[in-house]
Amino acid sequence: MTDAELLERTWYVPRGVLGWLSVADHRTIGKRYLVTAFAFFLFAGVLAGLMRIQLAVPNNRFLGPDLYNQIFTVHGTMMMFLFAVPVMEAMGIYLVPLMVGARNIAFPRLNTYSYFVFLCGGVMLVATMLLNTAPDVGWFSYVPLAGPDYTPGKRADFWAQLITFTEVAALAVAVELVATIFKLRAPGMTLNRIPLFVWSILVMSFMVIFAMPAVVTGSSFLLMDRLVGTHFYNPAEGGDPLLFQHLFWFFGHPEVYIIFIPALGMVSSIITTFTQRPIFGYTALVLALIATGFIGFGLWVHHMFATGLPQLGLHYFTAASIVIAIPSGVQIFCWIASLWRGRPRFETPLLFVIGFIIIFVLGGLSGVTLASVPFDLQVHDTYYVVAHFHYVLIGGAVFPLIGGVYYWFPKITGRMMDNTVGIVNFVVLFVGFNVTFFPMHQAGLMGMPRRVYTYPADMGWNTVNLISSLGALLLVIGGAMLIYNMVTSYLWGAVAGDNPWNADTLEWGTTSPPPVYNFLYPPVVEGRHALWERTAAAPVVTGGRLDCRECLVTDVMDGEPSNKTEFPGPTIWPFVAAIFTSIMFIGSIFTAWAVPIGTVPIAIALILWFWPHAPGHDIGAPEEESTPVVEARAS
Amino acid sequence: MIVRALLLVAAAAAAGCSGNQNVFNPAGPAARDIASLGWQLFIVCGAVYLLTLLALAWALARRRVPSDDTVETTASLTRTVTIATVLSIVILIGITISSVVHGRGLTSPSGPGAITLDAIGHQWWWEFQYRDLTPSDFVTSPNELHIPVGVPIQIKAMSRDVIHSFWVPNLHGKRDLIPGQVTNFWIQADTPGVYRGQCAEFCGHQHANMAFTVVAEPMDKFQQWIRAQRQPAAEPVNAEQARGQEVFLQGPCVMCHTIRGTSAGSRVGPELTHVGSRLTIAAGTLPNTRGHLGGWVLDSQSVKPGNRMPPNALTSDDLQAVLSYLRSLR
Amino acid sequence: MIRQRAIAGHRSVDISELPDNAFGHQGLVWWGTIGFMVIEGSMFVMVLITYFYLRLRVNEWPPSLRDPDLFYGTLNLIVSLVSALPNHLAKIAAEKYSLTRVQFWLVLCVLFGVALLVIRGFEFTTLNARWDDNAYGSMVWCLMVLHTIHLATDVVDTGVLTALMFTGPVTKKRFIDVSENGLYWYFIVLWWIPIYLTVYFAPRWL
Amino acid sequence: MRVLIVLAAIAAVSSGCEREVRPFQTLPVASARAQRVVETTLHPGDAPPPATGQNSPFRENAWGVGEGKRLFTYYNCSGCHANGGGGMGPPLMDDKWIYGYEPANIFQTIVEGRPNGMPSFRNKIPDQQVWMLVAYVQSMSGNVRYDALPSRSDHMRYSTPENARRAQTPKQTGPR
Repeated sequence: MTDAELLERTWYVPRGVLGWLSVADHRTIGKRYLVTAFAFFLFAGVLAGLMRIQLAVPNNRFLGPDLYNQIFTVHGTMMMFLFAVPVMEAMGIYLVPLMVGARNIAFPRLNTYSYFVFLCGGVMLVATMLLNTAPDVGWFSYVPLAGPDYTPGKRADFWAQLITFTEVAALAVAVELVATIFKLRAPGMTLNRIPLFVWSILVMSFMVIFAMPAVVTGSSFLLMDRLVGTHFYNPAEGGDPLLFQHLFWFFGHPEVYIIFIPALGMVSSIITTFTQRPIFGYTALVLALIATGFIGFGLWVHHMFATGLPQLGLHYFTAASIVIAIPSGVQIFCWIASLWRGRPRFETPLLFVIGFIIIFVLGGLSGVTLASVPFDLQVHDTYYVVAHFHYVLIGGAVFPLIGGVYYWFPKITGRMMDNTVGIVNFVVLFVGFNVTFFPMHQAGLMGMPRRVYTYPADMGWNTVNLISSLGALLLVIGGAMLIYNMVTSYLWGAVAGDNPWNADTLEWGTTSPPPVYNFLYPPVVEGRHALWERTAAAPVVTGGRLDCRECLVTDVMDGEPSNKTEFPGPTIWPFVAAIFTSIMFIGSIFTAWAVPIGTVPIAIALILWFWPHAPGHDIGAPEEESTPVVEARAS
Repeated sequence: MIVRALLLVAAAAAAGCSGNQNVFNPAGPAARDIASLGWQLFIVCGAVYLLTLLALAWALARRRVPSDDTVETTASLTRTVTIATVLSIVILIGITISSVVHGRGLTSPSGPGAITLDAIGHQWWWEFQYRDLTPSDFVTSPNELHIPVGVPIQIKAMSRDVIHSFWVPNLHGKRDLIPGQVTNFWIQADTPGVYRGQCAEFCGHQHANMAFTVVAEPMDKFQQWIRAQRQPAAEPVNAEQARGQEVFLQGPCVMCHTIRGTSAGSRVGPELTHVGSRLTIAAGTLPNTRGHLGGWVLDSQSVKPGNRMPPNALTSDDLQAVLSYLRSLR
Repeated sequence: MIRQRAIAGHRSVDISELPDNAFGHQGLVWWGTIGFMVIEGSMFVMVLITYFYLRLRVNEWPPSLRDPDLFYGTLNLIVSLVSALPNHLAKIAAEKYSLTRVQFWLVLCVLFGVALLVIRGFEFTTLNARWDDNAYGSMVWCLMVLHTIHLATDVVDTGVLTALMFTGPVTKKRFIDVSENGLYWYFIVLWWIPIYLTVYFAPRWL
Repeated sequence: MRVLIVLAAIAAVSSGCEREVRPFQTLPVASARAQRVVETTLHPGDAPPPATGQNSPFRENAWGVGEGKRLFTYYNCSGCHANGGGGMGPPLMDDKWIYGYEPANIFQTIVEGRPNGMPSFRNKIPDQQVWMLVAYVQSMSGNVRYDALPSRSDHMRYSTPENARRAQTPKQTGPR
């Protein structure tokens, strides 16, 4: 047998339904993550459309307050927790192992588990929306409104548990990515040769790890207050409503950067490829990413300027919020410099990056105005803020993401996306976006608060709102074009080949789509731009075992080969554990007993997950081959 | 984009001349201060945005020359980027200082506070209480805040249920009303007029319609108003009004509403002692006309779904009687 | 076992001689363990910060309640500190790949863990407030339950590992797991110190 | 697997919706009784009328029960019943019902009043709100669906919250 056949057999992707549920490789899970996240994106987008219909004209009776409040809550929650963060992590799951030259992501079974937990959480939220049981207290559900006294029933509990779902999933992925980036890099990939996208994913993972525990704490307190009558947020018994805001925003602000930093990595990759030059100021860009990651934790209070905290403190947070504009500025300048120096090829991915710069800079500048305490006191919680964060989130994250989709689609599917459709798609989205969200600045300055289900006719807000609603129509068309282009290209698109863009990073050094074992010979990196600097007699890693899922573990700093580890194969138990976890989470909305009782099956599933040769491992394995694999593992 | 940015400034300016509840239509020192800061910010940020876009356009459109890859080019680029960074740092420091300077005035009033009053947020209406040395002279004015012009008004704000936010854009930025806390702030109007305020923190079903009116008037007129408010409710002067009062006092109304001088003394809903004198009803949602009042009393839920006023099935002549009675409470 | 051979025209970095699964930060598993320790650690930090945040908002703490009884908490502290010893020895034995010693010390660790859980059970009965009495009670119960969950998790964990060491197959990887498990046990023990001080002495000293 | 999901969905539909609707206007305005002036708020006590079996429209509805709880404070029921613990008036969170535990009985008790101090709220509380109060009074002894029970309020803690109490099986005790 050739090496390829042996690897094919060892790294098999299991077949059959059970196989589908037990698959444990980063490409499959990454793709599922992407598709699922985009599905939630569409759902939340439809909800946004409904809101724009309601707000198109004053005193509209299309939606009542009850339904409208559910819709905007689910829209925000779903976009933040079920689309933005997971989709960025999905890109990391799929691309990082390829970019660092590994055969798989670290802890692949944990990866499977996290996907199914994420899926169950998302399905739960969609179900609540369809069953008129959706949370209706805003995506940061402030207490006491979200507390037991003012939101009877289970609506807010579903919000709190959705947080738990998504955080469990996100934290697991963050740990995998950190381990992958630190220990599974190809030999020779020293710290200063790590691709910028991988750097951004690393920073994002660390931010996830340090930010999310805060919101888990906050939402668990909320759940306990509602279910078992604790008093964390009850001012009459020594609790404090503001505590929730602190806990939430200590997570909530880094959250924005968790979403936005991987996008910056995509921008850098795309600019490098489409200028065919090394990016300008690699070190500066890396340091900027890290600085953003740190400062991002220092400015949560700028969401609470109106709560009457001590003035001096507020000014500190003004300063901090303004300081974070500096690393962003540095990156913008570096990208502009790269574009100036290089020879830009104006294809769809680069267009989206240019759109990103135009939109994001405006959003960033309106962010600077928001950081100023006095001005924020006026525009806080108005449509000005709505405009601002859509500029930074859609402009700053979704545009690069779509650019990234156009860029990496060939690698993932093996087929190119249509460039002409792509260009039109870009124009429609760009115009649609600005027509939708730019007028919101003015609506806010004219005194329109956010989260209003309707507004009086005599406030002068009618025109701006109508324009926004019309722009939303364009956005819908743009989204449809994107889907159309993805589907048609997937079916009939031009075959891509290994490296259609002549890009520099390792993922383009293997076939498109990559084989189950990623690289026939694990690559060795000789420069920052692995493929551009690859010599004819480029060294490769040899001596690795082909008959078991062995991977090379390298040193954190200089990427020197250090030792070898064997990855576990596919198994059903992560899926089972995820299902039991979900049952426990949802059950604990109704009774606290779900926690002690629910943990038992979870524990059993986990034990079988880790138990060598437990039944359920190697499901869907090619029969005749499955034996030697097991022997190899036992030896 | 640039064009649109300019359009915004223009539009905001245009709107600035008109438009109640407009941030750029200040009628008090605090709002004026913030508005001027806002203009500063817009001009500076606008300029920065313009420059960035120009740089981008140049970078994309310029003709490429062989010397692009030389070390010198890179060095000069590095210099440019460094300068740009330093410049933006300077600008940002400027913005910080300016916002701190503007911020100082907002915390404490410029002059001695003439009036001290409590602002209490309820789901979904406002209660303004004018304290006085003699408790009998306390005045409660739901959803309508009367203030004298030219003097700072000290406000002690609190909430009875969830978090609300007190916001009169023409006078000042917003301030949250947080249960279990008393927040002190101040507002001041310089030009007489009627300004609209609105709850700015999401507070449930009727957050959208939780508005109130601020009536800023010269001191003497204000004193007049408060003297009038101190009086107990007007007695019925004709048979229909008397009938209306009877219906009111025998009916469900007394369970929630107060009319000073009668047996109606519940503090659950807005006080109605001088309801006839108000500009709006239903928390700044409806003009205070007989028709709207009638519709509100009969079936408030179809006007503001989820609000706390129950539907009241009154026979038509009972309703007419109640209306004439309420309208007579001036 | 089949190894990948070098190919003509390419230099090759041969990894056949590299060890399987190094201990500590050289290995991969260590990073996973550390990752989750950091996550749970920041969770503990958040809850502790909350405790003191709420404490600073009131004058009387605990509000009109006697101070919590020290006996079981202190006993718990002592026992967990002692339990670090067999845990440490198990870790060392694992890093020496000595099966019998690992088996012996692991069993001892499990016994200690069970003992701690029993003590913790009594500890709950002697707390001075219910979780739904007031914010103080809520905080105390939150801290205790959070730590108990971690304790129980690691006891089960150690139990499973012990079973594996007896049933086999005992691969080198198992010894790595034992060593990482030891690391996690330190984490549990060390976190009990600040939580113990907060729950039992914050009411007395602050 | 798929079957389970479908079943779960159906179960959720049937239960979730009922619990979570916000029926701002359950009863058509006209259905309220016509006003009539009453001379006294006291009402001669008589045997509880036969239970009509009519149930509170808010029995299954968390929002309605919650509003009932709010009205219980608004209308100062606690003045006598002290948050259900009982004071001047009988406790409401126990299993003893003097004038009948059927929703119709409770409705009548509120509307007509009872001897020894329970005033009549005829014409004072619209039927819709009476039914909310009925649902809340039932919830105090755990006699509405479990997941619609109110939890703690944002006040000083007075007793275990409704959703933490042991449900009582109501007993008819008759007048003292």
